[in-house]
Amino acid sequence: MVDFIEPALFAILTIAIVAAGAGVVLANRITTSALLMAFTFLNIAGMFVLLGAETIAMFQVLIYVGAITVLILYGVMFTPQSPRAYGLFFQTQKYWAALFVVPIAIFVALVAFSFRDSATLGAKGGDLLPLATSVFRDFAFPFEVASVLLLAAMVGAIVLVKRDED
Amino acid sequence: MTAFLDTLIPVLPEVLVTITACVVLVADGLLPRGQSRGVLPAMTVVGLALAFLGGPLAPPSGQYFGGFVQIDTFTTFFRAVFIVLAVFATLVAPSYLDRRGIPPGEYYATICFSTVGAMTIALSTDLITLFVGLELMTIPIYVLAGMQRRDRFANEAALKYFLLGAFSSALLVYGFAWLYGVTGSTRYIDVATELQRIGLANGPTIVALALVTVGLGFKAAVVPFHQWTPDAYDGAPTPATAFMSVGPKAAAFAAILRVLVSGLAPLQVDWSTVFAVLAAVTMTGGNIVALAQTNTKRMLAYSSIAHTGYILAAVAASAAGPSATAAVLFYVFAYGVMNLGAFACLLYFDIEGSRGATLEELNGFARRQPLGAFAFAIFLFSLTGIPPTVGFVAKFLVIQPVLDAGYAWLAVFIALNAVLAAFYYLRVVVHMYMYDPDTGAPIVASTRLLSTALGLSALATIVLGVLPNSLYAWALQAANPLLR
Amino acid sequence: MAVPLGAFIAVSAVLFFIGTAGVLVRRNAVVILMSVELMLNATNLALVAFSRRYSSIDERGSVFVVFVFVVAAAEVAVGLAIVLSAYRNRPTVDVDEIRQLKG
Amino acid sequence: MIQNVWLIPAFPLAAFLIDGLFGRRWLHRWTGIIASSAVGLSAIVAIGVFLEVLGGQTRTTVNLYEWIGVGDFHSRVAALVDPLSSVMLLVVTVVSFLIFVYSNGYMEHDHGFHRFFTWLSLFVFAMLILVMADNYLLMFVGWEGVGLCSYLLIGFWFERPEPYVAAKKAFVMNRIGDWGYTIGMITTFLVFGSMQFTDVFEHVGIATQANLTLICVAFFFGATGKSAQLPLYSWLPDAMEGPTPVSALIHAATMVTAGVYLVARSMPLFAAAGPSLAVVGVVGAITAIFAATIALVQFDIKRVMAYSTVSQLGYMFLALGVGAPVAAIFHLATHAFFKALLFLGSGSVIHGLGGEQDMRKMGGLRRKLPVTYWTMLLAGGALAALPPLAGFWSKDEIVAAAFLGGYPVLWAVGILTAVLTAFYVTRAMWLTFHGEPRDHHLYDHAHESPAVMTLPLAALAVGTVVLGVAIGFPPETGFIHRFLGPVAQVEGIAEHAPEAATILVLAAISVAAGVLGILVGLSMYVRHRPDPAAVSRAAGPLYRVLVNKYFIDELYDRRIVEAFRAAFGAMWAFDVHVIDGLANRLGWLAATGGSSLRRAQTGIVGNYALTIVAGLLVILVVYGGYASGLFTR
Amino acid sequence: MTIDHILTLLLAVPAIGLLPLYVFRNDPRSVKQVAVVTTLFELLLSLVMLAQFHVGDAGFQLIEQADWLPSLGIRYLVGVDGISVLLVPMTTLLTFISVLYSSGGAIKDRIASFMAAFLILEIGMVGVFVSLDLFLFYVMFELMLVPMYLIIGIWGGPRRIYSTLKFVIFTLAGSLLMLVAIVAVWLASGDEGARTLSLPELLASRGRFSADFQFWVFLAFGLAFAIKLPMVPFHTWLPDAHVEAPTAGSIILAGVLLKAGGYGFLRFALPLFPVGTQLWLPVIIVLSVVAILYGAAVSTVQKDLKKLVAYSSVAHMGFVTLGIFVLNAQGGVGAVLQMLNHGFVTGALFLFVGIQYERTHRRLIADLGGLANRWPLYTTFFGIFVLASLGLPGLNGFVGEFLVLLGTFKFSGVPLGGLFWGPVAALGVILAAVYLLWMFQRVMYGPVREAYRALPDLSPIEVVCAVPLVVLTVLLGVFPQQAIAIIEPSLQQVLRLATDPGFQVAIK
Repeated sequence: MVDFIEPALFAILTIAIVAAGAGVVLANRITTSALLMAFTFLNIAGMFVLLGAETIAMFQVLIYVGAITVLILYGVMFTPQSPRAYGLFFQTQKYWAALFVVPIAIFVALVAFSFRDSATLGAKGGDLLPLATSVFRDFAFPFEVASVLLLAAMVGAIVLVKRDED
Repeated sequence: MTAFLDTLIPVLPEVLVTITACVVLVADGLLPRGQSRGVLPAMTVVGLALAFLGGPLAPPSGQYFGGFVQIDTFTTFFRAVFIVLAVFATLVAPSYLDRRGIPPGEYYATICFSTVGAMTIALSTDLITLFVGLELMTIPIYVLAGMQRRDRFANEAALKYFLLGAFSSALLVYGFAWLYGVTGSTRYIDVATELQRIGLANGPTIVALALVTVGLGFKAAVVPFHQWTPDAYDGAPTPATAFMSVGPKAAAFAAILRVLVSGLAPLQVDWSTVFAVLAAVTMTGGNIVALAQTNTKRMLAYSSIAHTGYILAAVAASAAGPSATAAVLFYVFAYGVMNLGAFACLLYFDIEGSRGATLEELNGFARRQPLGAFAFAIFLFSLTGIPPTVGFVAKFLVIQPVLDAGYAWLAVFIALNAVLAAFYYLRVVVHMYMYDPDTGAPIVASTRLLSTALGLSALATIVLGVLPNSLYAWALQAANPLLR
Repeated sequence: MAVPLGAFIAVSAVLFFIGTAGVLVRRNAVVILMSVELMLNATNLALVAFSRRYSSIDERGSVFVVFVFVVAAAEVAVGLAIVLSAYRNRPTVDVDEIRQLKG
Repeated sequence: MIQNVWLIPAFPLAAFLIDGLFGRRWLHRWTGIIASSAVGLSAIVAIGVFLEVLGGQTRTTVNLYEWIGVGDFHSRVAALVDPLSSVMLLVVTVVSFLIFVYSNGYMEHDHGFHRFFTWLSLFVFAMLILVMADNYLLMFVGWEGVGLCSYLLIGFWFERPEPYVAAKKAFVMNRIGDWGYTIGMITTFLVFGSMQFTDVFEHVGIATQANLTLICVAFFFGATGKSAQLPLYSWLPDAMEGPTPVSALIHAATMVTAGVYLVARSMPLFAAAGPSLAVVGVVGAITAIFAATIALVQFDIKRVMAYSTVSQLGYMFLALGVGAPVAAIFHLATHAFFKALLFLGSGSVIHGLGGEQDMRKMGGLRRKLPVTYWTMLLAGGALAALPPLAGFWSKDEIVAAAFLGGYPVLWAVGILTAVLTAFYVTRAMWLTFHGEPRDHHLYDHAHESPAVMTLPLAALAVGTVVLGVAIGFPPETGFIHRFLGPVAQVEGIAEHAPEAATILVLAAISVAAGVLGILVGLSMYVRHRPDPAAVSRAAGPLYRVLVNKYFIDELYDRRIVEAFRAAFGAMWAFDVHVIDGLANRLGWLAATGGSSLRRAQTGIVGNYALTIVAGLLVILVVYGGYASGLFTR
Repeated sequence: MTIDHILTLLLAVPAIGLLPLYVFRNDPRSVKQVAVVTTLFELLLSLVMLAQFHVGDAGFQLIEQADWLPSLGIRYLVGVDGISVLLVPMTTLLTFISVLYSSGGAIKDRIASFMAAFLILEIGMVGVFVSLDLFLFYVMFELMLVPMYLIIGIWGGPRRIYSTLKFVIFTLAGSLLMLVAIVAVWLASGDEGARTLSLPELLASRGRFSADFQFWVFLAFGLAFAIKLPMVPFHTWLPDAHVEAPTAGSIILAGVLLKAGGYGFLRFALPLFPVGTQLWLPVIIVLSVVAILYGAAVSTVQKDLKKLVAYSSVAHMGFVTLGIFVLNAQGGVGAVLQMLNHGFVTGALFLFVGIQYERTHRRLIADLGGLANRWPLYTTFFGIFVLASLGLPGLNGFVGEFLVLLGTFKFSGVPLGGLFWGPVAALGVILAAVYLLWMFQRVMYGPVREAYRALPDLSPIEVVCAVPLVVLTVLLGVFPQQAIAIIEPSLQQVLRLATDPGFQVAIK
């Protein structure tokens, strides 16, 4: 019985992720896309939980579903577009794109199944502490670099959007 | 506190560059508009110079930060390359920024941030650091490209560069994820050990290798992942173009060397042929399209793609041992000096509303600005690969491992491509020296700082061409750590 | 009956290439940005899943995810800034219309 | 004296340098005197040398220095003084001296006076080198040198087109011959390991028949160029565009005989190479009669002489061909005198008429130019081979040699040619000096030349008369045979010892032929005084063929030259359009490739991303192929 | 007088001259003086060098060396032997004459740059002839390229840009392939750490070059040299370059630059790759003979004076390759002499065409005529060079051509044999007379044209330029043995290396 829940959850999440992801790409309203994106993120957080990575799932909710989605919604609001036909949302090369992407996707997805280990084996719960230890002690250097990255991004974002003084 | 500082000693140059960026930002905020003009670049250069000098203070080689920082000759070499390029990009910029209303503090700071990112790549020991460093190097460049906010070309350049850059980053990091999945580690050494065991012949490794190839190829502007290059270079403000044509490229090759040559070394037989073909396609593609350009800036952009091809040839030849890596390093350095110089020469032709310079605008340049034209000519000859310039030595050094690795056809390709390239490089010289100036020729915008910078790099181009030994010896030394 | 690791990876692959398709087919720069975010999320899924393979979640895989978060945030911030600054000069985010640089 | 033989060319060389360097600015009229006295000094030395050779010094080599020596090839600048060369030295210097003196008068009013003597001196120098050389290579220096001077002097009056066109024609035709000479010379070296006459002739035996034939035919081809034989004769008549002393010196007395000298010099080779001598004889004979027929109908007095020279040179080759080199050289010497005299005489006439050369405008001039007339009459007689003039002895010697050598056909040709010769001489003399003046204006202004010109005429006339003595009787034991005998004493040539009666009969036939020719001529011109037009009508197509010189010039100058020019033009077109076109096409291809690839750069982000994905697909396929063994690396 | 380090000094003097040139760049008079004095000094120095040369030794002399790229075994290694020792003074003389002539008023615009280009060019040219390290040689080989590119492109005629680009592209195409070959030679020269590019060491280790390797490497070297020479069918850059180049540029181009090709064959290609030589020899010999005839044939139909002389160069350089590849002493010495002679004579021809052009501003033969009348001095000089060019015995042109022909007749290693190719090549000599005399008569002879009546004869400077060339033309024609004595030992040495029986076996 317990064995059955995991696959079921996985199936539900999978369907949600794929459907919502496809929706992001196909939706004709941008706000719809954004919301579907947030929904995808949420489902991925679920996947994380399923994989036993609750901390990551929490971050996922915070950063993606929270911050990034909001940022993007702001972006959408600041760049209003006049309504246009649905077809014009897509580029002319869509068939070409399908031609190239689909085989790659199928190939990669098939290859993915060569990993046969059980995904939930040996799952540890409550992994915030070890993760924090890793990030702040073992990965101190990349973390510092990442902080510089955020600083640089901040400066960049400001310089690009601030109004001219004169 | 001292202990904390002690831990920073190995990465002192990176820290200093970061501090420089912050200081410049603060100073920009504090100083009144008029004063900051001369002070900011001076501060930047001083900071970078300190970082340059700070390098030797660091303990010579070893791993720090729990094995996340690798200080060796390779690192030192690239640190020097990046700092030199940043200094140069700083020196040529001031008057242009002034004319175009680009905020100087942010410009210099962004250059510094990007430099830190590039330096991080050079000292990384695992894919995570590499990825973060790569992003730290690239994201400021997106900003740099779009910093001239009022300019539609700059907007477009930034947008395209950003979208494609983010896209390719995603490809790259997905490749890293698969690599991790295959090997269970992100450290180059462990990755290599594991790959040694399993080889290429399984699906996940293929996927990982392909994605990594594409991702890194994009950063280095390898055909067919190159198409962002001309548009981004073309639209970006010229000093930024000068920097982004060399800094990120050098960093990309640092990354390629770190990831492919050391991390993926076990698969070398597999990727090297692919890279050889990519190199041939890249140099030919870049050169042929450059041939059809009439805008010098765009032409130089395509030419930079071609040069990627030459460097990539040496990467593909890494079976030849340290000489291949040394050739990459030497070429990267040489390319940095001469290409930055060439783009910076375009600053002379800068007038409102024009991007770069059409060939016609260059007419008679030699009469109006003899030394500037002379410097430009030297860069162009060097890019062509005519002795006694550093570009020639670089080509010579590249051909050598390529032949050694058995890619004779690729060596012939390099030679023929150089001929092709000569045509469009020399056409620029033709316009500068052999046509008389048109009467509506743009105003020459020369400043002492720009001229000094150009003079120095022109001198370096020649001196390193005549006496390349110390640089090559250094490059050889720097190549050693990769090959254990 | 445990879900095999491959299934998670496969989901991540499908999502990744949905994102890829989004980049390829959409004209709106913001949607393209969203598609890139989908790709990054797919990466995260793969990373976490892979980290299971090595019987631990505190090591590299998860940490990598954290850094991808950071990068994604930075990218979105800068990206939106770029889109906005372009939009100010010319009110469009249609990448097919932003093509003055070519050839 | 022989050791100082180098003085002979040294004098003209010095004159050349002095005149050439200082003539234009400072020396002016002195150039003539300097040059003449230099050649005079040479003549004196030459006489000394000749006497010494006569005294028994039959073969001396005087070495100056090594000219070119590489590996096993060595050639030196050295003189070979033997009877043959000493005779030639003598003839060349003496005749030259006389012509130099004459030229002082003839060229007096020409503004290129100094230039004339400069080049003339150079010519003599080159001719002397040719004659004295002890090896084929040095001889070639003189050989080409005289060709050059001939070029310069034919084109002396370069402001008019005809002279320089003729000059170039002469040089180029000589060059064509020189091609043969070069082949002969180098092959000689390959076969014998040396180019020195003495080395080569001593080892004739080591050469195969084929080699020898190749060498001889090649040399003879060279000789036909220089000595105006078929097929390379046609430059000589055109060369008459040069000043008349030049025609006399170069195109009658000296340079054109170089070919004869070459073959005579190489007699040991020719004699050993069976068929080649026959070639020489036949070509000589054909040229002799061929040129004589053309001479029949020429109106330009110098052209008559020119064709006559070609014809007489043919005689000399005929002599060589039938194995009578002595006769050839003897004829060469006598011809040098009488033909020079004829030319100088013509020059005197032309000078007297203010430049007119057309015999149709002359007539009756014997009263106005008596010295010229009488001297030319003697020379004409010699040309017509009337005894006891020198020409008779030498020509008779040749035709007799042909008969005795067993070549009756060649003999018959020789006799027939003699008839024709006598006819055209008579015709020319008559048209010029006899009858009524046909152009009274010219006639009235005609005047005898000054002494500086007539004295050389007289001197030459003396030679023309007395040189025949050298033959002695019977010829085989005469002076010339004794002296030049060694030249002929080579394997393969039998000395004939015919009976005196035979000789006398042959001589009689010769004389008869000459007389017949004169009589026919006189009968045609004295009695009928035919109108040229009428003659042409009467003679019909044959006459047209002759007047047009068998259309050979037509063939050479138009057809062949045009064909070559067209071919070369086509080659140039090939160069421009195909070779260069290919290079340009490559460039065009690259540029076009660039422009079309440029179009792939659409400016649309999506397209770029698509390219990236396409690249990813390809790379996946390649790696997959590697992994599955589908592709090999 | 013995001067140490004279070869380095020869390379340094023009470079030193650049400095005052830069200082006085705005004063044309001083610029001219500096350039003339520098090149004159260089000329004298090269004569001293010639005097220091020990005639009769086959090996390299006056050697100097220093480390350059020690990690690659690349050295600065210079020296001369009999083959190169004469080419150096030829170079310095022609440079001096070019500079002197140009300072006489032929160049008015940007004179300082012009002179600087010449000085740099001189370094490259001298360097090519004294380099004994392939890397150094290549650097010098290319160093000649850039100044000439500028000289043609800036101071040239109306189509200068097409021509100069063509010149550069052609030359680069060959030389870059040679660069690949040089690297290949380096790799093959020894095991890692013991590799070298210096000629003496390469000669010692050439046994390592397999037949297959030699085939390809010789092809690459050959292509570079063939383009430089130029050999048919790689010659089409030459007429264009010559037509557009300023006079001094043409002199140097024809006089010196082309020689780098022939010299390269002798110095590097033959001794290093005996098997490659054997394999390619028939092709080169046939192409040489074709060049002789084809160049001459095309010359005859040229309308432009400079083009005519340019095509004649193609024919004359055909003799050079022919002489080199018949692999015997006569041919080889003839080829070297032909290089020298062609340098002096064709250089002089271009000088005179230039002098004429400067006065009449016409280069089409049809537009000229009657100049002999007005210009006796000019006519005399020009005539002498024309005659030397058509190979008149007694002048220098003959000696080289004759020796080459002799060598060709002797050579039997080609299909049909030397007795076929020799006479065929000799036909070119006839054609030379045709086109040169025809040109001479059309330009110099005939009635003088009204427009040219007032034009002056040679100026003193021009006479000074011409006299040394005339003297050499005559001296080398009358007393060539002195030169031969210098050349022959070294040439025999090269031939010994090229025909080493140890390498013949490699060919089947």
